[in-house]
Amino acid sequence: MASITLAQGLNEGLRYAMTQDPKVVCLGEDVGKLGGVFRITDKLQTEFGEDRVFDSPLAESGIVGTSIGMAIYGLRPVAEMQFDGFTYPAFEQIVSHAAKYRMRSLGRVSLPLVIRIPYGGGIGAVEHHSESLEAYFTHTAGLKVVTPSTPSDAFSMIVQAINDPDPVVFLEPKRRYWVREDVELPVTDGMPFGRAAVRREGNEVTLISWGPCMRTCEEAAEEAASDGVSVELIDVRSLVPLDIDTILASVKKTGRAVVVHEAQITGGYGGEIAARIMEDDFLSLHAPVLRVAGYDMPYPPAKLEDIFLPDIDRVLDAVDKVLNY
Amino acid sequence: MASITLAQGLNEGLRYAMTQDPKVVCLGEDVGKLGGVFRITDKLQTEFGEDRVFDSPLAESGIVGTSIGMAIYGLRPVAEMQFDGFTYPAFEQIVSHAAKYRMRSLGRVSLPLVIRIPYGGGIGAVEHHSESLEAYFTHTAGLKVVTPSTPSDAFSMIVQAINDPDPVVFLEPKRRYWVREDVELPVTDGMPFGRAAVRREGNEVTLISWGPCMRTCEEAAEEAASDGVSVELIDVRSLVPLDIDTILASVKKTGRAVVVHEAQITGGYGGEIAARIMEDDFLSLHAPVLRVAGYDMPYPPAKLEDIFLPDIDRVLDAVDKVLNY
Amino acid sequence: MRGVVDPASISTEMIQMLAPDGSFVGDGDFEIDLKEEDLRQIYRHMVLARRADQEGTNLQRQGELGVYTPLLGQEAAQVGSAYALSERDWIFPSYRELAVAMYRGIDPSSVMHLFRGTVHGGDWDAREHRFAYYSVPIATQMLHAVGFARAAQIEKSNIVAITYFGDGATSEGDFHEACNYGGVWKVPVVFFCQNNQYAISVPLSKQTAAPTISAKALGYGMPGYRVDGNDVLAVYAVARETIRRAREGGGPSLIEAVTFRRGPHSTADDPTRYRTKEELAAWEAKDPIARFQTYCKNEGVLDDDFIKSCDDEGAQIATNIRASIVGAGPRPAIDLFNNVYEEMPETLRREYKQYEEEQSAREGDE
Amino acid sequence: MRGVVDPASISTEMIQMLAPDGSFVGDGDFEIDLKEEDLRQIYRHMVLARRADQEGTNLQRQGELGVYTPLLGQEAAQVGSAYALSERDWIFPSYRELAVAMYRGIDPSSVMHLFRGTVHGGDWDAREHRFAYYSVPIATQMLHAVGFARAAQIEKSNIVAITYFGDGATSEGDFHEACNYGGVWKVPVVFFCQNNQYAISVPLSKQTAAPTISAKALGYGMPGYRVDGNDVLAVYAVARETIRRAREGGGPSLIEAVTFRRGPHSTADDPTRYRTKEELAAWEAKDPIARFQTYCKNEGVLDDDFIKSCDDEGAQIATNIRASIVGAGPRPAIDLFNNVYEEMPETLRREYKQYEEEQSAREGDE
Ligand SMILES: Cc1ncc(C[n+]2csc(CCOP(=O)(O)OP(=O)(O)O)c2C)c(N)n1
Ligand SMILES: Cc1ncc(C[n+]2csc(CCOP(=O)(O)OP(=O)(O)O)c2C)c(N)n1
Ligand SMILES: [Mg+2]
Ligand SMILES: [Mg+2]
Repeated sequence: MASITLAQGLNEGLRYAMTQDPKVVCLGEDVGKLGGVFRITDKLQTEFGEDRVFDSPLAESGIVGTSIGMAIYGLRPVAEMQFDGFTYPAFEQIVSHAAKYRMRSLGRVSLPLVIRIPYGGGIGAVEHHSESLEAYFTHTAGLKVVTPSTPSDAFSMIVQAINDPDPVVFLEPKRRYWVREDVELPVTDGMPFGRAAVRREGNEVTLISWGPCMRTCEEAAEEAASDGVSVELIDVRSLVPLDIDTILASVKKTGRAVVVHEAQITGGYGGEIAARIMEDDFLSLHAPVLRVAGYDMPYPPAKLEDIFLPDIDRVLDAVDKVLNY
Repeated sequence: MASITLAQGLNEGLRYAMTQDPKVVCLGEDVGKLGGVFRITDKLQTEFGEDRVFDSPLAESGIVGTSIGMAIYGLRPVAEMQFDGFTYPAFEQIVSHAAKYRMRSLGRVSLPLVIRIPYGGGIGAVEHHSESLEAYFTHTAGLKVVTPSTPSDAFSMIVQAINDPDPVVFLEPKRRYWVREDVELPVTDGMPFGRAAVRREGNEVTLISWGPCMRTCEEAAEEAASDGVSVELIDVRSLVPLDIDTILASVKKTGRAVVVHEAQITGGYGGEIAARIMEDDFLSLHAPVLRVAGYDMPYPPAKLEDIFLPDIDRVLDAVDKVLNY
Repeated sequence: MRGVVDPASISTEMIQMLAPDGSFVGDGDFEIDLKEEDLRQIYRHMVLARRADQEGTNLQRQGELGVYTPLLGQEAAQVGSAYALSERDWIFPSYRELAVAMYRGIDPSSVMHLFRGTVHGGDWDAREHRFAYYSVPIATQMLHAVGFARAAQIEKSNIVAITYFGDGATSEGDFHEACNYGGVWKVPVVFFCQNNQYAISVPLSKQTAAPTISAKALGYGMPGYRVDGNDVLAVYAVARETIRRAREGGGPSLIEAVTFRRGPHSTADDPTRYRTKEELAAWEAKDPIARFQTYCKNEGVLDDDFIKSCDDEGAQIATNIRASIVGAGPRPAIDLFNNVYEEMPETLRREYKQYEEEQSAREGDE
Repeated sequence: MRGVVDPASISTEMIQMLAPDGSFVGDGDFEIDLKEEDLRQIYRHMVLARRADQEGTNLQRQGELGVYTPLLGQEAAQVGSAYALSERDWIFPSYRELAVAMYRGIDPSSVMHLFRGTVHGGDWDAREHRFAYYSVPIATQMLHAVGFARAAQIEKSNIVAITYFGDGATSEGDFHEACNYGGVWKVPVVFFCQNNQYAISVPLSKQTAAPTISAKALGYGMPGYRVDGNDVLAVYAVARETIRRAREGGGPSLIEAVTFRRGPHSTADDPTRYRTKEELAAWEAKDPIARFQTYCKNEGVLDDDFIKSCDDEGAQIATNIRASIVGAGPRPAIDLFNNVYEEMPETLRREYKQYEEEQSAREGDE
């Protein structure tokens, strides 16, 4: 049992997967000698050599496009995008090829490919380094989209993503890179993709979130509890495929739900979850499913990010609203 | 009064805007001599010269990126993406610059820029030529996203888009290019962006759609009427900004709503509209807002597109469901 | 001038072995190692491709294909380069490489099915034929080739990748990233550009100001070759050299095969809007098959019987394509649902169930 | 060889006028038209930029900036090129062009505010200074410059655009598309690459296999210049020639200024992980300011008074930056809501109202 950070969980998970399977390779900008700007690939090049862990030139379409080629060959590439906002140049390769290759080959060729993306705000970064881009990918059929919020999930989910036969967009909530947890490595009993985690049981309101906002939601749930409100907190983890059953089971119990995410509210994945809950179990709802999310504006400069990011007060406000609807 | 197609409406609208304002220029692949693969810029190069209407090299990031530069200079560029699926290489320029430039310049520089995209399926095309990509843009704050469904709207909306101070993603439903309408040109009384059109009044169910699916919805509404069901049909037209008031007013009356779009259901804009209706007027709803949309798969090959595209039966099914909930 | 490079200094000469009239001119820098049987096979592959291609256009005109992108005029570029590959090498095509596909044993109907709209990438097994799926988004497949070659390099497999693309493709960012990655990683890849002078309506002069497309190789630290793309011998010779070097660890090359797309861009296109009859006629005079036929006849390699047997085989292929395509219905819808992920996720399963229920309801209605 | 281009044939020589020891070596192909006062101003701008830059690093170390990207070592490349522009010309920078910004009269604090996180693109008026906002997504600004130059060409305005970018940026698709568009449209733009040898940790040898960055120009039909980027005279001379040609309708050029980023990539970076002390020391010996100072002193253009006045002015600027930055709070939140669109749409208006209500509620709570 060791206390590790989420970043270390990822690093150890990569190491584990690379040890298990010689076909796993890591590439991206600065992932080699430097170990990545967040050190997620730290020391991997020394351990596995330059043919397993290597720098790419500075070009993201190139990173994803060549990873697709490697996957066609039979490798299992793990590609790093340096930051969320620098994923966009790779959009065509992700949407037009990674997501579609299985379909366009009539199932003959699948792409076991992981695209790692440090994502989200809250770290005081400059522009383009704080984007919550999950909705672009959750709307893209053919991709799996997952995000861990704890060190042990980080380990087990990255290993799972690498072993998955399909392309996985792996979102790493960068403001949680440094959270710690006591973990016994390797974590081999991680839940399969498509399974949410109930982080806290409760019966009055279901709070639904993932990755970056989990901490805020935990604190909000705690504060609600101290006010006598019983909140059930769900960590979605796997956005696609979505574990709607866990969500519906909770809402059936509570009759109320609030979804929390950083991304801009309009067209965010919260709307999807809200719509799904309504479609699937309208009659259980005592109140509308509410969303607490970023405002409909570009992610603001660091000094103003606090007003953009959902915080405890905004979450509790929404909890109050659904309770007193 | 002349009978024109939607494609002609666009062509005439461009001609009108270019005549009114010498700062308007058109660029894109094959827009010059050829007049575009859909002939939307037909004859404009002959009329306005090669400095107003010009071919770009084959590179979409280049088309949008240089359009941004032209807009900074003070021109009003109208950029054509040849097809929906070829917009993705321009994603970074659209999301990281076009959408954000006003914010990043503290409001000092706005980009009066139109990105025209022939979009959607139903024309029997090969892969990548049938994408309904509106959700990527409706989730991107800083962009306006609009789509006409009639020849007169095509004219007035393209003129408006060009006159708009902000970047506009202008989605042209390609399977409606050839629909006809008797129109008196120029259409100068077009509604401002952010205004939906009620295409048919009714009081039992609100049917909400836009661009490509309007025809299907009209036919479904008609068929419902002949079965004695009164459907109100809303053509959203302006996805962002969204005319939620018109939608809510209708739902207050009907208590039921169905949203129809071609794009894949998960993360589609239908979820946003459903979530908004629920948030804003939960108590008026007699049934969940349902969505009829594409399945969660890449757009299928032409011979199978009919099973993917919402059709009258699927729409009527959903109407039935909300009526008999 | 010290420290200055000048594009005007780049020669626009081409490597050529056969003059347009079929006479052998040769190129001292390249040898030809082809046996008589090779020459006949090359001729045969060009003829078969041309006939199958014609059938694509015919079928489209008859409404059996949604669209078709003819290769007419580019047979030498395609067959010459493909002939230089070894069987284990991989091919990453765009959407016009019917001759290469057929050379690799792919049934041309599998290609036509794509244009009919029954399948997306093509109905062949990429691994069996070592021929990746057609790629419509311009230049994207070039990166796949580079990644594949990087994997081949990592795995020390001796396999070379070749990727085909057009003159227009050289404008895309992906062209650049592919060439640059290829150069830096020094992977076994050949970038094969069919410069057919147009990207739909846009002529090369509006596509790039480069003196030649092959000159672009300099920016990636690899050699660039400019070859007469209607001269199958020259194309073969250049391809062979670049493939051999790639296989020996010498890294990538860029080949510009100068040719002409004599048909429309696709059957949906109207080339009279942007090019002249004279231009077309000038290129018809440089026909790659006629030229090679003359040469082979002069060399005594081709007789009328063989020529006729090729024509007959072509006719048979056309008949087969037609039999496979005409009236072919859609594939079963379940294939769509099955091929999004390896396992159908819950949401999609529900959608499929819903789809099935609707289908039965419809059938009930009828 | 006929039809073949070979990267090994490209010379890696640089244009240079001042040796690292400050002695004048000159270059017969370029003239210098600078007056004594120009030389002093160039010196002054380099010194001021270096001082302001140092203050950026200091402020970050003290926690006043979130991050900072130092330009130390690149003063000559920036000031030399900027000095060759006319006032009406436009500049499209990346995120390291503090010297250029200051040359254009932009208060360096407006740049620092970006790194503090109070604003995004920079707190200056782009139209007033003809200096576009900082651009972090690599190479994207190059396309803006080309589009701007195309507009200038359409409007026959005589304005030239220059865009700055790094060696790493040359790998991005946008670099390629910008150069290619620039070449085809023949627009008045200068592509100015500061080849500072690294893109974060990645050395040039892993970024491209090109013999030089300037050689990439050949692929776009424009001239390429490779210049000693630590030699302000040579940079100025080359920039002047390319800007003049652009203005006269001769089209774009690519300049590679060979220099070195002596600081970390950003203050968040640890360069000891990927480069040696020796490498750094070798480049310190080629310092652009020391070299130019020696030259100017030898020429009798700089005296100790002027040198001191520059240092004093630099100190004052540093003080001003500090005064503007230290403790500076956020801008009002309404600015965010106001700057998404020209008019706030209904949805955003509601979000703002909600935000305000929450704010009042919070204040009520406290
Ligand atoms: C990214 C992208 N943009 C645009 C298109 C539309 N398009 C299809 S083919 C083509 C021209 C391609 O020209 P070239 O590369 O010279 O190849 P050719 O068709 O001449 O063989 C264009 C613009 C596309 N398929 N992909
Ligand atoms: C599209 C994109 N990808 C990645 C990054 C992250 N990043 C910031 S600076 C940098 C290196 C840039 O190197 P270079 O172009 O040589 O400029 P320099 O920093 O050396 O001045 C990288 C990879 C980015 N800003 N944008
Ligand atoms: Mg072409
Ligand atoms: Mg650099």
